[in-house]
Amino acid sequence: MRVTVRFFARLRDLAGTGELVRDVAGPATVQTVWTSLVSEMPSLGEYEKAMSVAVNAEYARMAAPLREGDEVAFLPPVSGG
Amino acid sequence: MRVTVRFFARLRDLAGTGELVRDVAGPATVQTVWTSLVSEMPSLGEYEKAMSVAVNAEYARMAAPLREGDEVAFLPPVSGG
Amino acid sequence: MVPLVAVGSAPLDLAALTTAVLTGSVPADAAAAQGTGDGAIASFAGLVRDHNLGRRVRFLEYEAYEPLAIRAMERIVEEARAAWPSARIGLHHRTGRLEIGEASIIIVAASAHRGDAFAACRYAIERVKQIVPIWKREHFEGGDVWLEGAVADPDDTAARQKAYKIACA
Amino acid sequence: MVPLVAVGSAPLDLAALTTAVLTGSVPADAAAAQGTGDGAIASFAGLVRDHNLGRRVRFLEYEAYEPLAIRAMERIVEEARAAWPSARIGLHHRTGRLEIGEASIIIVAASAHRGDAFAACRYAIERVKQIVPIWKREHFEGGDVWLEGAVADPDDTAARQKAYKIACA
Repeated sequence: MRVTVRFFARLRDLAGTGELVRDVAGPATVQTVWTSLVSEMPSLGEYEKAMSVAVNAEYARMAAPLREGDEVAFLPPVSGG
Repeated sequence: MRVTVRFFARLRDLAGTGELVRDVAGPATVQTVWTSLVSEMPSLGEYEKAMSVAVNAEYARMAAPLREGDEVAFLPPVSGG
Repeated sequence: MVPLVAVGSAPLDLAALTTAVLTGSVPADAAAAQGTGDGAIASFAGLVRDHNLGRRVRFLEYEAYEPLAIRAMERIVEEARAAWPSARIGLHHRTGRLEIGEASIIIVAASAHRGDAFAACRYAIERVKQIVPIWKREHFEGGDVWLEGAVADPDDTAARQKAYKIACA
Repeated sequence: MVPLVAVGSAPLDLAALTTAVLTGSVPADAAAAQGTGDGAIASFAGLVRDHNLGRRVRFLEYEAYEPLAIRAMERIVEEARAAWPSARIGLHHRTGRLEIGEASIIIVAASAHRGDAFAACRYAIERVKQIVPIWKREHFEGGDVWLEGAVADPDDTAARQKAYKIACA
């Protein structure tokens, strides 16, 4: 299945893009996608312990299952205000 | 000596005026003036225990001495804000 | 220039007071204190409510002993500066007849960080209610009454401590 | 109408947000909630400072995951309403390039009494820094860096309690 991946802030810089599309074999979770991305771009790995994720613009857990067409976002620690 | 007396808020209503002039024999304190005013207008007396006073627009004590031309103000509990 | 402390019958202007606090109200200050180190502004406005103690309020009337009110407010500015050296505050109080929804007081506190700005702002309104010689007469449906709160005593350290604790809690 | 929650690149307008909070941002609300029971407004503005951690800041750049940021801010509005039922808040966050002295966030809290208004306002800024997906990139003299604060987790009850304690202290 095909999912859209979004990166923000420094994760976007590390990935070199704010958005990309990946085909993953189902059943897949956020973790599946993340693991695949880190093997592709190892520098992302430093965020694994200090990151939030969202699916379709709702906060989610790494174990959240994904469906065709989902948007998965990887978020560094926030610094708004 | 001559002093100006000022009343505010409900004390002004009770006194029927916001300002009056009194001649008092020196040496006089704020207390001297107040005692004389209460004997003249007994309804003011209820404020003796819950009142602030000022001399020449500075907070003062009842024992503060007065001089010719001073402005003495009697202030009910405040309710600004 | 808009002064940092004012008492008068004109409607209050939060934006103007904010600018005064950020830039310094005295022209000579403006060059030195551009306010560019300020990361936080906390503001407060007190509004006339349409009811109080079960009464339907028609309007309020505020009376001030103006020269002493200005001095008391300047004292509050100094107390806040002593307690939160990085914070600067301004406060304006309105007098005369105020309709429902109008602002009777505005306070602005600017500081490098939000904790000090909130604390200085909160401290200022608590102290206004303790020591500034201003009174409100409530005109409600069926009558009117002078409201009375605290016996003003700027030297009452217990009252001052109470305001400080509320601000820092 | 000005919405109670917004994220965007336009300069922030505290007066407009205050009106929205007082009158209700939805036209249908306006008749029911004229805001005439409100006796207090507490506001907060975060400003871009000219220095940070010893660096001379040139400007900031804010980036948001907008749909999630809006949802997180709406969540904060609901959390504040649950904690202080008499209080209503609005918050706007700016994105894009911000110069020194410009406001990155404004928050307005209205309530019958000042205690709830101050608490709801303070709570909101603490929660923004915990859970709203917005990031600032600091452009300083000599480089730039993404600032990172809290790992956003709206279900982290310890973080929420911390914000509540700071607000109510």
